[in-house]
Parts: sequence; C-alpha cells; structure tokens
Amino acid sequence: MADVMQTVPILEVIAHQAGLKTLVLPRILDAAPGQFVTIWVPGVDEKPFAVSGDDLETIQITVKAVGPFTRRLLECRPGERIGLRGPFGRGFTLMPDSLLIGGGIGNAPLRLLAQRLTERGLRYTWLVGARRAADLPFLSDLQRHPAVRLFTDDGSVGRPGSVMAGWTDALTASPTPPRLVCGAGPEPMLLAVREAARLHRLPVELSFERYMKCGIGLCGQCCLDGSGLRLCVEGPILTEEQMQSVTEWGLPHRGPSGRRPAATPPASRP
Amino acid sequence: MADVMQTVPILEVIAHQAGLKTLVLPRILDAAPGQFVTIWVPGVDEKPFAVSGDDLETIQITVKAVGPFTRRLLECRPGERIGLRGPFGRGFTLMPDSLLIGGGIGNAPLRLLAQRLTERGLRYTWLVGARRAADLPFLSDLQRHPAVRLFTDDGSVGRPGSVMAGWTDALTASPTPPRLVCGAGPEPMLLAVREAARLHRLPVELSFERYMKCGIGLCGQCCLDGSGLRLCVEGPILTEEQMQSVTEWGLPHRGPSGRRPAATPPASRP
Amino acid sequence: MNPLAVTVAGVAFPSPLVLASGVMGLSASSLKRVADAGAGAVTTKSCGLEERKGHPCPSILPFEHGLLNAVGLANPGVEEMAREIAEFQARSPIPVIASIFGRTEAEFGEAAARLLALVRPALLEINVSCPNVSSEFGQPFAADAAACARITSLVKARADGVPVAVKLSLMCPSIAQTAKACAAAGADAITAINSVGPGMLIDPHVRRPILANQVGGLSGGAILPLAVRAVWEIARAVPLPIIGTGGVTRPEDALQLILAGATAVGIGTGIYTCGLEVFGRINAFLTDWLAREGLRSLDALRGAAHHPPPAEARHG
Amino acid sequence: MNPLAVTVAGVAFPSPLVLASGVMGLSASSLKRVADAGAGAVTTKSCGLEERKGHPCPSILPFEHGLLNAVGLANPGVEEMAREIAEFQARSPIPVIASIFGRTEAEFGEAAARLLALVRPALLEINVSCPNVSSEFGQPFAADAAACARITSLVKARADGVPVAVKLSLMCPSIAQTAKACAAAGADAITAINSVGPGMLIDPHVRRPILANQVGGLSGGAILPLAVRAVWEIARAVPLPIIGTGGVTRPEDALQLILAGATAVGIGTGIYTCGLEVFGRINAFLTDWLAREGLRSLDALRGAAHHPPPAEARHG
Ligand SMILES: Cc1cc2nc3c(=O)[nH]c(=O)nc-3n(C[C@H](O)[C@H](O)[C@H](O)COP(=O)(O)OP(=O)(O)OC[C@H]3O[C@@H](n4cnc5c(N)ncnc54)[C@H](O)[C@@H]3O)c2cc1C
Ligand SMILES: Cc1cc2nc3c(=O)[nH]c(=O)nc-3n(C[C@H](O)[C@H](O)[C@H](O)COP(=O)(O)OP(=O)(O)OC[C@H]3O[C@@H](n4cnc5c(N)ncnc54)[C@H](O)[C@@H]3O)c2cc1C
Ligand SMILES: Cc1cc2nc3c(=O)[nH]c(=O)nc-3n(C[C@H](O)[C@H](O)[C@H](O)COP(=O)(O)O)c2cc1C
Ligand SMILES: Cc1cc2nc3c(=O)[nH]c(=O)nc-3n(C[C@H](O)[C@H](O)[C@H](O)COP(=O)(O)O)c2cc1C
Ligand code: FES
Ligand code: FES
Repeated sequence: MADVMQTVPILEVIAHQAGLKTLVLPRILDAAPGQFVTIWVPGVDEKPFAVSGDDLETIQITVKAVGPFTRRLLECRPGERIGLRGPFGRGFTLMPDSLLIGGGIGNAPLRLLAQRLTERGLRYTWLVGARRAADLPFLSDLQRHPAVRLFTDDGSVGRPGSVMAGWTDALTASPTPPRLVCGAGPEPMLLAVREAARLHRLPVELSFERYMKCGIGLCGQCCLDGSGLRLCVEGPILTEEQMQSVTEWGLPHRGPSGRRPAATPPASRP
Repeated sequence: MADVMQTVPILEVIAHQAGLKTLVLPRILDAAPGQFVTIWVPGVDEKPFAVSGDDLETIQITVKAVGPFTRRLLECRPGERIGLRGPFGRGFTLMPDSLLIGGGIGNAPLRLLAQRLTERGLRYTWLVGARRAADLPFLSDLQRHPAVRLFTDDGSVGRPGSVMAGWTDALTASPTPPRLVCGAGPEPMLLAVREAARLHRLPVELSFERYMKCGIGLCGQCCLDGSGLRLCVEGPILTEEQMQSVTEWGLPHRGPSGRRPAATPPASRP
Repeated sequence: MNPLAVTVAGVAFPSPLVLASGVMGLSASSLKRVADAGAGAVTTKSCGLEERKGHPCPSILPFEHGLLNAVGLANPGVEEMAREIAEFQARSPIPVIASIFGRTEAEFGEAAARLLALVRPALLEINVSCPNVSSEFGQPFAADAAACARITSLVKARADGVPVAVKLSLMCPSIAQTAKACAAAGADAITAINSVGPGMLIDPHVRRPILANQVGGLSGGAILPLAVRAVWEIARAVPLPIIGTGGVTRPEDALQLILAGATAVGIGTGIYTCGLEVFGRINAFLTDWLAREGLRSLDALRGAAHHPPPAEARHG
Repeated sequence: MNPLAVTVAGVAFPSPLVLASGVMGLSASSLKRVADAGAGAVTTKSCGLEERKGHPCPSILPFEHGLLNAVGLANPGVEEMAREIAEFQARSPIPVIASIFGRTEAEFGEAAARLLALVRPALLEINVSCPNVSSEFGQPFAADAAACARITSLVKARADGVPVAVKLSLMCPSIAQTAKACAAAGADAITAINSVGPGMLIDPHVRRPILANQVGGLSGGAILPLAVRAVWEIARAVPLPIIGTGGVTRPEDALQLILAGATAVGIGTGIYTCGLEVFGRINAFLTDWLAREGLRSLDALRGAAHHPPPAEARHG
C-alpha cells in the first residue's frame, strides 16, 4: 500500500533560488501530474507537496520555504532520509492543446504536466508567472523551453506584468482556442483564471491548496464548504463543475483546528 | 481467503448405506484430489473431511458415522447451513497409469482422484476394498465403473478377501507396472500398501489421518513424530520420502490434548 | 416503510449506518456529504472548550490492517462546532450527533452546556477516551468506570433532554461493567468501541516512531472482532441501544455488529478503505438481506446471534 | 561470531527469533522442525497440571487481518510435556522455553515444580493470560499486576535457578506497571504480548459466533502496532530482556520490535501467514541489515528508536 509511510534517502538537492529547492527522491511511487505526496521530516512534521517531475528512477518535489517546516525541509542534505506517502488525489487531464498557467511555486506541478504532455507528443503552451525571477524554480530550463512564455511582475525575467496578460495574448495569438486550461498558483490568480475561462467558455482544471493532515480523506481537514469535496481525494485539481459546488471561494481557509478565521474586514471600511 | 469460515446450505444429501452419506455443497472452493476441508456444524464442532467429488457447481464430501460429530452431521438436511474452510493440505499427483487402492471410507478421496484422472484421460486401475458392501459409498457406481475392482472381506460384493490380494493380481495382470500407487484407508492397510510398494519399488502416495484442529499448520495437533511434518499442511498425502521421516508408525495417535496414549501391550503377552 | 429505519434513544435514523466521530466531521458541508452518501446519522469530530490544532503530523498512519491515529483532538472549539451543526441541520434532515470531550470531568458538563446553549443536536456523544489530565498516569477516563459514570451524570444534568450516548473504549477492566455504570448514571445509548491500544509503528531506517505523538489509536479492519465482542458483551449487560463501531468495511461486518446487539453501526476508517460508497453499498446489502430473509425491519436481526437472546429489548 | 546471537536472561539464542507458545508446540518433533527452520529458541504449548482436550472447534479462526484462537489450553499435562522437552533437548541444541499455566496461583508453582522435577528447560515462561478460576468475573491473572507478581514469586521459588519469563497481556490497566511488578517479584524476562481481546466473529447466515468458545484471542498482523507499543513501554519501565511478540510477519516487523526494545522476537501466527520460511527469511534479512549498517550484533539496534534511550541495558 502506497499510503503506508516509507522513508527514502534524498538522492540530490537542486538549489534554484534562495528558499527554493528541488529534492530528488527514489521513485517508490508513480504520480500523475497534479497529484501530491506527503513528506515527513522525522521528528518535525509531515506536509503535502506536489510532484514536480520524474524520470525512470526518481521523482522530484520542489519546495518553497514559507515557514518552519519548509525551511527545515530545505536544510535536508542528500543521504538524509525523509518519509513519503502517496500519491494522493486526482491529477490533471492530459489533453492536446492545453494551456498551462502557473504562478510562482504553482509551476511545480505544471512542470510534471508539461513533461507528460511532451512525452506523449501533445501540444501545449505554458504561461509561467511569478512576482520576480527569484520565485521561479528551473529558471534557465524555463527560459529555454519552447512552449514556455515567462512573465514577472517586476520584469526581472520574461515579459513584465501578470501572467493573466499573457492569457489574453495567448488566446488571440492562437488560431484555435486551447482545449483545456490547467492552472496552479495562488488562489486569487486561480480564481481570475477561472473567471477568464468562463468568459471564453474554456474547460479548466485548477490546482488548489488547503490545510491537510491525512491525505486520505478521513480527517476532514481539507473539506471544502459547499459540497464538502475533500481536496486531498477529489482534488487537488478541480474542474469548473467541482468549483461550482464550493461556496468558500474568497474566504480565509480553515486552519489545523478546523476553524475558519473570521474574514478580515476590508481596510477601507470606516 | 478460503481459510476464512463460510457457511453454505447443504444442496443435497445422498444416502448410501446406513451411516454413510454424501453431502453436496456449493462449490465455493476448488479442491485437488486428496485435499480436505473442515466442516463446521454450528453449535457442535468442526472436523476434517476429504472432498470426494465435484462438478461445475458443487463439491461433495462423503461421511461415515463413527462418533457424535459424524452422526450429527449425517442428520443435517438439505437447506441446513454448515461451515466450510479449505481446501487444506497437498493432494495426490495426477499420474497416468496410477493404481488406486482404497479401504472403506478411504475410497472417498480416491473417488475425486479417479474423477480427475478420467477427466484428463489418464489411465488408472482402482482397487476398492471394504469389510462389507455396507461400508462402501456409491456402490452401484463403483460396480459399473470400468476401472474399478471390488473386494470385500465378507464377499458381500466384488471378490471376497482383502484389497491387498487384488494388489498382487493387478501387478501380475498388467504388462507395465503402475507409475504411481495412491492409497487411502485405515492405517494398517496403508502401511501394508507402503510395504508392498517398497517391495516392488513403486512410488506411493498415501492419505493419512491424525487428530486435527486448525487445518492451517498452527495448533501442532497433527504433527507427526520424527520430522514433525504437519499432516494438515504437508499432508495428508505423504510420499515414501515423507513417510520415512516419520517415526510414529504403528503407535497410537495423539489425541486432542496432544498426548499420545500408551501403546496397549499386545494381548498375547503373558 | 423504510426497512432500514432504526431508533436510537428515541431518535429516528433512516439507516443504521452512522458516521463515526473524528472522520469527515469538522464541517457542516463534510457532514452533509456523508449524509448524502447514505449515513443514517452523522457524528461531529469531538469538540472541547477550546480550539485545538492537535498534534503535528503524521497523525494518521495507514498500515496493512487498518490505521493508527493521534490527531490530538484537533477541533475548532465547541461554539464554532455549534455553528457547523446548526448549518448542517439547516441543510439536512439526517440526525446529527455532537461529540464532546473534556480534559477534566467538569469540562464535559461545561462543553455540553455551552454547545446546547447554541444548538440542539439529535444526540450528544461523550468521548471519554481522552486523557484525564488529573489522573496519575494520564489514563483516559474510559479506563475508569466510576469516572465514566460521573461524567455521564454531569452531562445528563446539563443535556436539557437531549439524549446522551457514552462512547466507550475497550481499554478498561470490563467494557460491560463500564456500560452498566454509565447506564445507571443515566446514559441513553452506548457507542462502542473507540480506537484500540494505542499502538505504535516504527520506521526501521530512521529508527523512530512514525506518529508525531509516537502512539495512536488502532482502527479499521484489524479491530472488527474486538468491536463485535464488545457489542456482544454490552448487549448482555445493559438494555440500551448500542452504536456498534469498529472495523466495519464490508456489509457483513455491519451485520455482525447488529447480530451481536447493535442498533446502529458506526463507520470511520471504512471510508478510507472503501470510499464514501461504503454507506450506500451496506444500505443496499442490508435492504436485500432483509428482503431475502422476509423481514420488514432490522429488529429481528438485532442481537439475534445471542442464544438465548439478551433479556431486555434494546432499541428505542 | 554469529551476528544474530542474543542473550535472554543468561541464555544464548543463536537467533533472536523465538517460536511463540501455542503454535507447533505440542511435540519434540514439531519443536525441532521449527528450530531447524531457523528459530533461535522454541516455546512449548502452555501446559498445566492436568491433560486438557481444550475447546471444541472451530478453535482457530483465520480472518482477513489475523486470526482468533480459543484453543482452550489444550495440553497433554506437564509430565507428558516434560518428556517432549527432554526428547527435544536430546535432539536439538536450541534452547527450549517451557510455558506453564495454572488455574489458581498455587497451580503455577506446582506446575513449575512438577516440570522441573523431570526436565530442565532453558527458560520457564509463565502464561498469566488464562482465566483465574477464583476471580469474580473469571478475569485472567494478567489483568491484575499484583496477581502476576505473586505468581512470579511462587514460580521463582520453585524454579531451581531456571530463569523465568512472564508472558504479559495488553488487557490490563498498564502493561508497563505489570512488568514492573513482575520485575520486582524476580522475573528474569518479559514476553509480550499474548493475543489481544478477546474478539468475536459471527456468521451472519447462521447467526452465531463462529468459535465454539464464542470469543478468542486476536493475533497476527492486526496486533503488530499494539505489540510494538507494549514492548516500547515495557522497555522504558524495566531493565529486563523482552521477548517481543505479536503480529510479526515481515522482517521489518521483527526489526520494529527490536528497535522498540525487544531482545528477542516471538513468532506465532506468522507461521500461518508466511509459512515456516518466516524464520529463515527474517534471519537473512537481519543479517543483511546488520552488514549494511556496519554493525556486528543486534545490540546497537535494541531500543534504538527511543530518544533518549531507556536508562538501563536490557540484554543479558
Ligand atoms: C496539495 C498541495 C500541494 C502542495 N504542493 C507544494 C509544492 O509543490 N511546493 C511547495 O513548496 N509547497 C506546496 N504546498 C504547500 C506546502 O504544503 C506548505 O507550504 C507547507 O505545508 C508550509 O509549511 P510550513 O511549516 O513551512 O509553513 P507554515 O508557517 O506552517 O504555513 C505557511 C502556509 O502554508 C500552508 N500550510 C501549512 N501547513 C499546511 C498543511 N499541512 N497543508 C497544507 N497547507 C499548509 C498554510 O497556508 C500556511 O498559511 C502544497 C500544499 C498542498 C495542499
Ligand atoms: C485429512 C482427513 C480427512 C478425512 N476425511 C474423511 C472423509 O472423507 N470422510 C469421513 O467420514 N471421515 C473423514 N475423516 C475422519 C473424520 O474427521 C472423523 O471421522 C471425524 O472427525 C470423527 O468425529 P466424531 O465426533 O464423529 O467421532 P469421535 O468419536 O470424536 O472420533 C472417532 C475417531 O475419529 C477420529 N477423529 C475425531 N476427531 C477428529 C479430528 N478432529 N480430526 C481427525 N480425526 C478425528 C479419531 O481417530 C477418533 O478416534 C478425515 C480425517 C482427516 C484427518
Ligand atoms: C482519524 C480518526 C479520528 C478520530 N477521532 C475521534 C474523535 O475525535 N472522537 C471519538 O470519539 N472517536 C474518534 N475516532 C474513533 C472513531 O470514531 C471510531 O470509534 C474508531 O475509529 C473505530 O471505528 P473504525 O474502525 O470504523 O474507524 C477517530 C478515528 C479516526 C480514524
Ligand atoms: C493458536 C494459538 C495458540 C496459542 N496458545 C498460547 C498458549 O498456549 N500460551 C501462550 O502463552 N500463548 C499462546 N498463544 C499466543 C501466542 O504465543 C502469541 O503471544 C500471540 O499469538 C501473538 O503473537 P503472533 O501474532 O505472532 O501470533 C497462542 C496463539 C495462537 C495463535
Ligand atoms: S487531508 Fe484529511 S481529509 Fe483531506
Ligand atoms: S491441524 Fe493444526 S497443525 Fe495441523
């Protein structure tokens, strides 16, 4: 059973930018693009991460330091053992003429999606966005990648501005509309992608995040308000139909206790 | 897991002779000839029985009343549910030109063996012995069976005398010696068959019985002195090589406590 | 008439299958999803006076025969849970069982009162399997029949007529005696069993217990025979309805608990092993079973494996 | 040097793997067969003052996650067992552990004395998981730490220098406290755990418990996490060698028990799940593991999952 915890030695650590690394692990499991694994740092904690790439013998996860766990994880050296469970959830559909839109670390799962599409000879365009170059893993690979168009808010690489600008260009530039829009990144970006896709009547699959504990649909931690979808089982990739069943878009996310923090009132209110 | 207890309705009860019946059960398991099942009569006990025949939808066991359990079992009516676990142990080798030798109820497992040999078009001779006609199940079938030669001690059917007499005839009558001798029946008969086979340098496989509880090699109840063979796992069919590893031939069998009763001193001793 | 309908402490469940506490039980939407999948009642995650994040992860650890959990009573606090219950009740007619815990005996009563001030669940379930912070060895209340009885009385006194189920653990001198003590203290139903142990699993490479909490309760297929035996004993000891829980994955498992004496059947880990379809599948099986046996309700099956049957009627 | 050699209460085992009591343990030949398969010590079926046929069958009931057994202490009586032990000793150099039980505390002492009058096993193992016929609820001695301690003293007084292991059950208020009480009473080793529960399985068609005894102890894969936790707690509580037993089927399971603090590892149900090859396979795995980790014995692994390690050395 792949859900059982197994520890593996870290084979390699690829440092991208400050606070951004890829860990190369033995391929003890096969993940579809968009699926995730949980990583246990013994004595510390266990948290979810998307698989960002694989080859015959390894799988990779790309980690951005945002808090105590990810910082500790990025201190791990090759040879150190970490625990692995998964793969969990459902991934992206592999569709010819896909349009991939990633924001920051959200480009990690899209990297595996791009790899799979390439392996199968399926055409795609990948709009890679970030606030700045320093937020992007595999930057030089991305810069050389024929299907990639880069955007950074500060213009440090690629075109300056939001990846959402590239979206309109991509739609107008291409003679045929994309057959599927696949997005991963910060939730506000994803909701903007969803909105735009709705406008253009394009099917979408977007990768969301919620606080997770078990990864196997039991603890209830990642259930979305509305239909009660378990993001760890029925997600983390959601279709438009699934998104429509959710009522918590825009609300602060439930924390590890299950409580949803009160929405901070807009600053402008008197 | 077939070792798990399942209850099934008795489909049919075939009465042969007084105290001798065949129960027809749904084929929830497949047994090789010589393998056995355990039969649970709810509220009573569970005991081992060889499978005596099968067809696409049923398996059969043939039971001789010898004590409280078998008597109770033979009172069961069609429709009544009994429990079934198995098949257990290792069966007979299916070999062309086999010589089957059965004594009394020992002809039950040989019936399935004969059936399988017939199904595969393999030649065999089946010497069926009993003290009297009333000890034989499927008597009219046996009388019509081309490969069967019947012997009863009292001459009530077939030739009068021991099945061991038929043995010598069979060996001399046939131009080629049998390639395997398969025996089932009372232990003294089996030991005589073994002896005779050794004399003629014929390979043998003989079906033994010991007190059994678990059928799965754990309780130790059926372990044979010498090499500690578990009759329920490595038997109940033993080869000459296996028999050679056993030192308890001729001794009284261990009972349900595991104790072996003291051998009764020969009556003739002064 | 719905042949699967059962009544637990006066509350009508349209199916005997109950979502066990701690599984998909943090939000109204998640409870609703399980109700829609076919549960006849749903139990919330156990909640206490204060919000708790619970233990770090791994806090849920599947293994070959079930799983270990040491979630650490993560819960949003009783007021927040009351809001989820109210939302659930507004969205679903299925009865909801509010599970509460305390770290001292008094906290149980207070949790009940604070919850009931905001919402009226169909049943209250008392989770006594949490460590008693004032006990010498940090033993759970569940290990001590007298403590369970005192907590039952305390909660009953604040329950304002809402029926109270006590959720027992096997880890006690005698679960039948504990059930008796709770019955004498006024319990309206017994839920049994909570997860077993605790147990531990160690990763041989890193030489450490895998659960952040080192140990966690055992649930799932492994514990089915323990749950069947517990229900059997409780059914002989007390005339209360039992929500038999533990290791149910297959329809026959639910039937075993009913034959042992359960009025309703809790399912937790089975949702992992078999998916949410487990509710629909078992409902369908039980409906078929009743039809094949020519029965109009589960009443004739309840406790039917006892010969002679346990003295008193246990449903209602 | 044999890297797998361990010492339990002064007795050298060539492998840490021990045949658990009650499995293939009725005769010298069957014990010998298990020794030949690679066990480092073999335990007899528990024997008492009188021959017992045990319960009717089904007395051993496999299910998906292990099995239930209610053999009912079938045994040929202590004198007959002594003869089997003597024969085993004449045929094998592997240490044999004689398991004894009693129905009263005094019977344990008498069983030890009557056995030792005839044969000198490497160790005596006291099976306290049998019902105490003088207890009100027929509870096993194992549930009562004081009773376990008294039995330990009684047997030690008659043991004539043969080291004594006490076989504990999880079904007690605290297995660590029970181990402490036995250690204080002179136990030389602890075996843990016996089968768990008991549990029950019911056939839904005939509506009856399947075991003739209705209930039986749970063993096999299902209980591994419970055994690991028990060994872990005992290792922290007492400085005695532990024969960790329960649910071992895979090599990693044995290693988990050692890392939790076991000096030796008992295997019972694993013989059913994996065949007698289980001994050879785990021996080979452990030898490899030591080689790969550059260790010359199991000493460095024993208890190594404890951080910090339990205070005292527990082997020898
Ligand atoms: C399906 C999924 C896939 C993910 N893939 C990646 C990835 O490929 N690369 C990557 O760097 N990060 C990924 N994340 C996010 C990653 O899990 C968090 O960044 C990490 O858990 C933060 O832990 P921390 O202790 O470092 O930070 P904290 O200070 O604890 O938290 C920082 C933020 O991270 C999030 N977070 C914390 N704990 C969890 C948790 N248990 N589950 C979900 N979110 C949590 C919360 O939003 C929190 O606000 C993914 C999350 C999910 C749910
Ligand atoms: C592998 C095997 C296959 C068998 N196949 C058949 C068969 O096809 N047909 C058939 O009629 N009988 C068969 N038997 C024998 C059958 O199991 C016994 O006749 C039956 O158990 C007797 O039980 P009882 O209560 O009627 O008699 P009891 O009065 O209890 O015993 C009568 C004799 O049966 C034997 N016996 C009793 N209990 C057991 C037990 N648990 N295990 C083994 N032997 C026992 C003993 O030798 C005893 O002396 C087989 C036995 C074995 C071991
Ligand atoms: C992840 C998880 C969390 C649980 N949390 C609680 C809880 O908060 N309160 C409670 O009473 N029981 C809790 N339990 C126990 C279950 O309600 C149930 O009694 C136990 O798991 C046995 O049933 P199962 O085998 O169907 O899971 C939890 C179980 C699991 C698996
Ligand atoms: C069929 C069977 C019989 C047993 N008989 C005894 C016994 O007589 N004495 C005893 O101390 N333990 C007995 N046990 C318990 C085992 O020795 C062991 O402690 C338990 O089964 C857990 O280990 P396992 O999971 O490896 O089987 C028995 C177990 C089984 C399965
Ligand atoms: S993380 Fe537990 S249900 Fe999704
Ligand atoms: S019958 Fe139990 S070992 Fe053979």
